[in-house]
Amino acid sequence: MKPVPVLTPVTKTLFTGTGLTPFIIRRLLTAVVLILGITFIAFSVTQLVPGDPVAANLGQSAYSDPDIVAAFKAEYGLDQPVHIQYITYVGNLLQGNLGISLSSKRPVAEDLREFFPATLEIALVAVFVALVLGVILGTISAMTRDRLPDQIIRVFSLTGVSMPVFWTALTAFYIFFFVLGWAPGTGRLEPGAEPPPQVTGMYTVDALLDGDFATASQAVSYLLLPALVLAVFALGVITRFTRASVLEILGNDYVRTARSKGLPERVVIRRHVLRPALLAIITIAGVAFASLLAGSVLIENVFSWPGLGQYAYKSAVGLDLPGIMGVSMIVATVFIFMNLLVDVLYRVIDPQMKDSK
Amino acid sequence: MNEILSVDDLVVEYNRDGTKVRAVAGVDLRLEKGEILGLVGESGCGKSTLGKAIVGILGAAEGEVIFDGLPVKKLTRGKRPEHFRNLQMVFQDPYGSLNPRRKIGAQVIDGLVIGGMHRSKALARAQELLATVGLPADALGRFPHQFSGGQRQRIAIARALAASASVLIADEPISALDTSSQAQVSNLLVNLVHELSVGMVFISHDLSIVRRISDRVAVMYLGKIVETGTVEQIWESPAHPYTKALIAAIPHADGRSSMPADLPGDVPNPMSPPSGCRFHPRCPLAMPECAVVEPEFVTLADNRQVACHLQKAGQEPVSLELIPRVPAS
Amino acid sequence: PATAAKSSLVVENVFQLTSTDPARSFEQTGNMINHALYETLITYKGGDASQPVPAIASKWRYNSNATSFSFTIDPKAKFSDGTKVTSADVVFSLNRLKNVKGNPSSLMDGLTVSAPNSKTVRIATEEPTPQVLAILTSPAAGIMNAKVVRACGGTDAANAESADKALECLKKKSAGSGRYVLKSFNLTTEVVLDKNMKYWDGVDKDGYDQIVIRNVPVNVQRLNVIKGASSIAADLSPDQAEGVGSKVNVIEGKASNVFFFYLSQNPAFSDATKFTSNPKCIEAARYGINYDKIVRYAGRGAIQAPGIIPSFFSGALSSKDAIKQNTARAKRAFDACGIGDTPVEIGYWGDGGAVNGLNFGSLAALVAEDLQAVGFNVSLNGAPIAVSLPLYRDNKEETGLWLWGPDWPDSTNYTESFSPGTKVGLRMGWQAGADNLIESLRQQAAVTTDPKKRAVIFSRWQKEMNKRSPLIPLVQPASILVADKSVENVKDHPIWKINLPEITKK
Amino acid sequence: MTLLNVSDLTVTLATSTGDADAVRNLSFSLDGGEILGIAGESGSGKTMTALSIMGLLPYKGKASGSINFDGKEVLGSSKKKYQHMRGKEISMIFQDPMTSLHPMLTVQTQLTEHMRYHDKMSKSAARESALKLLDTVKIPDPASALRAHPSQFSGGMRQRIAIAMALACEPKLLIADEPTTALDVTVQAGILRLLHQIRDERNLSIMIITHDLGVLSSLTDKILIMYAGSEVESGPARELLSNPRHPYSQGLIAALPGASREGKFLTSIDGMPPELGNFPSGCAFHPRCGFAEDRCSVPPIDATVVSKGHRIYCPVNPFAHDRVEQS
Amino acid sequence: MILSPNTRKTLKALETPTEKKGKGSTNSIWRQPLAIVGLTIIGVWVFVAVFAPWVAPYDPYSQEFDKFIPPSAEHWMGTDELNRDILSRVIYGARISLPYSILLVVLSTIIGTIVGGVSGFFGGRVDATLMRITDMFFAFPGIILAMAVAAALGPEIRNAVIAITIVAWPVYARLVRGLILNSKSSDYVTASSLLGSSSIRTLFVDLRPNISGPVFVLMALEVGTALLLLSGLSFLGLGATPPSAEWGAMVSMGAVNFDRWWVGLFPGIAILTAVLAFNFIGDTLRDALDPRTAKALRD
Ligand SMILES: Nc1ncnc2c1ncn2[C@@H]1O[C@H](COP(=O)(O)OP(=O)(O)OP(=O)(O)O)[C@@H](O)[C@H]1O
Ligand SMILES: Nc1ncnc2c1ncn2[C@@H]1O[C@H](COP(=O)(O)OP(=O)(O)OP(=O)(O)O)[C@@H](O)[C@H]1O
Ligand SMILES: [Mg+2]
Ligand SMILES: [Mg+2]
Repeated sequence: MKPVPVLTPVTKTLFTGTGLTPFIIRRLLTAVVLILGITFIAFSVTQLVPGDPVAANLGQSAYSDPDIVAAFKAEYGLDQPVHIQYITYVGNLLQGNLGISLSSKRPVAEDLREFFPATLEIALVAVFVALVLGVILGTISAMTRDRLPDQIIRVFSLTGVSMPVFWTALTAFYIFFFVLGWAPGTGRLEPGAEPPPQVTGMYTVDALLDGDFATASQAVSYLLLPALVLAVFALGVITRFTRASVLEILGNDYVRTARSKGLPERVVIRRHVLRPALLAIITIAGVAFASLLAGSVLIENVFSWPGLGQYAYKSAVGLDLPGIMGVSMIVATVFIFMNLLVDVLYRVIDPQMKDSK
Repeated sequence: MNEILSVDDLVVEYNRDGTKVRAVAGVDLRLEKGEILGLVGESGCGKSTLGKAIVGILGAAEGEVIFDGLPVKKLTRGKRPEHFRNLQMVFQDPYGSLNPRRKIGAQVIDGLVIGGMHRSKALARAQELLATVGLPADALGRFPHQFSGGQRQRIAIARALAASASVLIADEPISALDTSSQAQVSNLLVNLVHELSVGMVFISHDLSIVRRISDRVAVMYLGKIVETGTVEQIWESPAHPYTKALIAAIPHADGRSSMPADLPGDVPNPMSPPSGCRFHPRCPLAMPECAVVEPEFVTLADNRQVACHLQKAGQEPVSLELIPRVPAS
Repeated sequence: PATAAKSSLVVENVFQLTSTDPARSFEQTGNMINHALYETLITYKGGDASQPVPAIASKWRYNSNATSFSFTIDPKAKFSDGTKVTSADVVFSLNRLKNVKGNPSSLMDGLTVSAPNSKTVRIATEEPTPQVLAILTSPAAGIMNAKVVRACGGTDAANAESADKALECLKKKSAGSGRYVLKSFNLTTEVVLDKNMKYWDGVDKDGYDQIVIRNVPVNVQRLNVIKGASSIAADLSPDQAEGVGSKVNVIEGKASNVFFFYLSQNPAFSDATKFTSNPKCIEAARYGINYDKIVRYAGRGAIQAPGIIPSFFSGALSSKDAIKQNTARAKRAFDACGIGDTPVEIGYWGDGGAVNGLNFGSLAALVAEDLQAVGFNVSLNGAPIAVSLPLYRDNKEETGLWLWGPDWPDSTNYTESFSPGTKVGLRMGWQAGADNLIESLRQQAAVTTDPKKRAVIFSRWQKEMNKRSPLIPLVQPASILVADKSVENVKDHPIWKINLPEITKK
Repeated sequence: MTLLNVSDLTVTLATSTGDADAVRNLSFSLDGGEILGIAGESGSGKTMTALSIMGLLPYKGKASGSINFDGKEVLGSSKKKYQHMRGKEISMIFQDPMTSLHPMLTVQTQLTEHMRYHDKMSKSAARESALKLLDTVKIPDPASALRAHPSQFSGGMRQRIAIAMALACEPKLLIADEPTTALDVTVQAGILRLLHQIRDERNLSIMIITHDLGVLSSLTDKILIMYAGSEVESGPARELLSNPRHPYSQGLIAALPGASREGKFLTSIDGMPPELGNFPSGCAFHPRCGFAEDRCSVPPIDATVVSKGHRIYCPVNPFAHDRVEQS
Repeated sequence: MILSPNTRKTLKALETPTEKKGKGSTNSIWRQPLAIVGLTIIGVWVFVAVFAPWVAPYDPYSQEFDKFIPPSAEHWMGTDELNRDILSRVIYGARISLPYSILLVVLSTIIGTIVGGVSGFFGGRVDATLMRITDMFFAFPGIILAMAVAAALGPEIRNAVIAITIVAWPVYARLVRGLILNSKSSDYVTASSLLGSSSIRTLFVDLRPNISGPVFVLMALEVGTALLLLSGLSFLGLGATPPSAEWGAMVSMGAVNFDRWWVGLFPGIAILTAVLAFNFIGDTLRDALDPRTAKALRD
């Protein structure tokens, strides 16, 4: 039998070459493998379970009716052997079908489309705030190494990462909403207010796209507090990381070179130090972002924020397998793609990456 | 016969993003007991690669290295065969070649203990070795960071000696050291070679030190040996233009303020070596055929070997001073 | 977006909601909403759950042995789209309820609906079923506009379970005759109702233009209602209702939920259950529990449950019938039981959820301390509902701590659920035939229609239960509504929690 | 005309065991167009001397004494003043060309940014002069070199780019800290030639630091030899190298492999240079010195002028007669 | 590359702040104010945990007081809804949160070190495969998996520990693998194999001491993270079961009773201080490592 060439030369270079495109393609393929692996983990874990999703999702009387139970199981494929269930799931997944949630009785994809943007919105704002503040504070901290501002910022940022976010959320809500009245309250908009037509699912963006500034500003005022609470954690991480990166870069010869050229300190910092530091910081911000998505589980309930976190909690508690898988996958996917994006950025921005291993 | 090490047509390749890079592209060498062979060449020409391949850290793509009658195998995860424990290497960086977290004693006796010697006996032997390399006995109980670069290099040498090395590959053992330490360590090495009749390949980019301590010299360029011969031959009448250029570039601290001669251009990337003679793009004496035909490595009448179109096998070396300059095509 | 001109009632509760399809919805939030969207044949007023009043049916009659009921539809009754309510709509709605096989479908067990003419609906049962009237007040039995529901893909056919596709459509619009119509539905955030401007019985000027029911955690509900950010907080515990200030009214009612503890009677299940099925062990537990402490935990307005039937239903026991803690007796019984230090697990719904402000974990901790004091070697084994509920339902718990809320507001719901061989009876491993007296009382209750006689039977049944059943009723908490002063006519109701359609603004 | 006059320079650094003087009472001067070489073993304070002139001492480092440049005292200047001086009047190149150029900025940016800052040049003017500079330092194809990143060049080329950067604002003094240590001899020769040529063309003063006396021999007019932060000997290059007078300088020169051709053994100085913070008192070299006498450990050690411009710091002066014999 | 040794030292000195020029000794670390504060707090918590029965004024499970007594002389932190003394519960809480966080970290370290060790040691395909798997777990949203596992196995702190371990080990695997790869190519390891030591010996003799330092620092840093995750799960009702005095669960009780601020505030502060202390120590330790390994820790 003649061996069939698996890869033609052109595609071969696409997969093995050193350019950006082959790199991205390779990474995307890995990403797919990773995501499949993640579904497998999620699936296995939820199979270990002694609990019974049927019971969780059927009412008392329905549960005692064997016909209804059987029908329910059949509908969700729960009557199939485990491996068949998994293969079916992956098969559907490849067609973009995440299955139907046991608890909401809707396609998981639809659920995610509703809940994910809400979390994405606060997580994005949180990371943005944390990034801006963190880079500034971290840089100040590095510049004033071991002096008072540095000590203060270090303690501050360590405290940030040490705070239990659920407790921060409760406390912040109590203070800023109840005591001070600065925050508008829970939810994404005023009670009964009509959300803007869904485009991205992020109310602020959608409202702006719709030209509805009143709703947009209302949405902003509602998302600020949860986003800031989330930001506290990320801020600590980013500040500390910035400090370390800046310190490390400050020690580089090329910074001394820049100074020896008589450039003003702010130019040295901005152009010669922060630019390379930012790359590293963006990596961390990417990772922090993904962990914020997951971390929102702990605060969304406090703010009645209808996001991925609440959905994840509901799915987990309800042993809603498709739901759990859906959430895990979307968070993992964001995580993987953030990493991918950062790696690509590295390659694009830093031509040296390849030379220095 | 005193020959203890021979390298035959050795090729070493690196894998760089899927393409093969020939860092050593066919090298022949011989080393005798009690002999110091200096290996010189510019940075990136493959000296370290060759040295590592000789001791088996890197595997050979082609050719082989025979040590004391047996072919050297690449290091595997398992134990290295007893036989090759006599083939040792000293590294350039005195800071990286000792484990920062282990006491000197433990590191020096490694070779003995692995060889099956009892610990207490090994410690006694280690003291002797330290004395040999000129370190106090209490060094055994200290950590590497408590020593200067030169002292560390001595410790590394003691470690190699503990395995009763009969061949030492010394990869730039003194280039990271201070002027005074340089002299001390190189004297130590010369001493050991003489007293223990060890064969040594002394890798360096510094021709003047090589000239001082070696018996023979091999000049390497872009993965190939371009000339070998005794120190006197190489130094007094280099037969390869590259050798000549290397010598001419050495500055002299004699206060005569004569500028050393530079050799323009860089060592080419081994991924795409030039055609013909690898040196031709930088060779002041290059001829048209140099760009096309690769010169053979031939033995001249004075028993030295060289790979240059200007030199003919079996004949006396042509003095490069006398060659008229022909512009390269 | 701006809703300034409209008057708006903001009700906050922790959502227990799956849909606003009456045939499929049987959770508290769903009941509350459906009660405003869909009128039933008959209903209750205010917080009452014993005296049915006319709704779509203006008159009704039934025979003395409670097997045939007939209802006359109010000729004025119209759906929100203006079409008249006919008996065909009623038949359609109730049959659909039965055939869709949603959670509330068992309400229709044994009931046959027919429409002799366009104004009359007849319901027949095979056995005497005095609770039919109560059943028909359930929001699940809401009358739907058959035409609209059919257009949505709904059906009342026998195969409705798979053939009915109206669910999604009913999340977008309602098809009832209630005072409110559905404006928007979101399973997790909020449901918005608009005033039905064509309500057949006259639009109430003082009614709110809009009702927003939001999903908000309890602690935030409290802050919101104090701040005036919401109108009604539905889930506060008596503790939380304390100190809410003068800007709000606290409406206190009795919850229809009774929390109980049981010891499994299924000796086959494990070592511990071998003992828990021993009457002496039950006695030890029954007299070992410090009911006062539990009532104190449940806060103001809570009472010890003297029996499993809540205080406002026929035949409810009074506080003097309640079991009193008697540690000495409990200890004696414990020794007689012989369980020794065999470990016993208490199962319960344990992911931090609370009902009427009572946290199962806390309750379990209270019970456990008392049992330990008696000598039991108990440990707590709470789990999320998905894990714990099947254990309870399949009789796999040695002992359990749960609650019961009525499916329909009638005491028969309890006799039919807790007697040996019935639903909860079996969960406690209490097989049919385990107690002849209690079982015969259950049968008598089912066929007796005379209210006085029924009450006697119910209270007798409960007293016997308290003597010999594995069931130990613990507490009937208060049900609290905290409402803004501007909201009037708010009542707490055992079935639909808040009487939304009756609420008016000042 | 004296361009740079350093007198009594002391540099104090913070170490784990407290403050320590890395440079001690150093004095030297440099005329316009002159090349001064500073040599010495590792840790002798060469780099710290250079950095103190630039005002770039490491974190917690302090300099005292006087540094007079072009008639003005620079030590203790404000940050601003230093900024204006650096790159514009004094510029510096460093040892390792692989790390001293910014890996992420193009050659053009790095070459022009300080021109634009110091000389307020327009972008295009700066580019023009950058092209000329690259041509001066013999970078082939300057136009495409400007667009490239440093990683695209070899070590020798990078060092040339670094020199171009240093020359950009036409400084009066160039400090080169071991500019060829990291390079091959063949490349080193090219760099040395380039420095020499620049000096001749621009009448630039150069202060070159190295531990390779061979490098100094061909290039410098004057040499200063340091040990443990202090001067041990200084003088005209030719005379000092052919006729070193301090035992340490003697030893250094003798240790060079090219110095004698007899035998395989190199002459070496016994012992090791002292660690910062543990400098022996008096003449710091005395513990390693074969000629040491008791007075060597007693400060102060005064300078002895052996001939015009040639002085040593050695109380014993054991080679006093050699000179007479040799000349 | 040829660098003169001193310039090398100088570079290092420039690269890294002065505080750790203490020649590798860890003594100087304990002179850092943050580390002292951290150590003190941990010391207090450990003391409190060990001697809880003597330190705590009351039985933490006793339901004998009044409900919701505000902080007072008898009850410094007040009482909760089950009439229990909060101070005693916070004290006993240290017996749950600390040991389990440490257990979690130890478990993750063991798994991660084995996986990372095997991966770095064998390299090649084994490495590629193991690292892909590690990546999967790394990318997996920890708290979600933990919630699912805890929900499934039943909320119990032991299960929460298992659940979090499943997602927490990859950090260690990556670190250990990186360290091994780093030192595997180092000259001293090569020298050792030239002397005839097998790789296994190299791994244990040469690599282990170089790995243990950074791993230890990571552990210190991760104890805080573990504590946060565990108490987070308990807060959600998926961790410790009642009536155990777990801090996260206590905060969630406090959450229900906003105006009884003392119910949630004190356990929250307990979490904060304990985590903060571990972070203080971990951060100082990390700064004290040499910059290369410190970087490996950060990435
Ligand atoms: N691990 C590696 N992977 C790929 N290429 C390598 C590797 N190590 C060395 N090379 C390449 O092989 C060639 C020879 O390198 P080698 O280190 O042997 O040179 P060298 O003569 O020792 O240089 P130096 O004087 O700088 O030590 C160079 O082009 C180098 O870039
Ligand atoms: N940032 C610093 N903190 C503390 N000590 C330092 C610092 N930088 C350098 N030193 C010490 O100062 C002394 C002088 O250093 P310097 O760099 O000036 O020596 P050098 O003569 O340039 O040596 P080399 O030839 O190795 O470059 C050395 O002992 C060095 O260890
Ligand atoms: Mg090399
Ligand atoms: Mg220096």
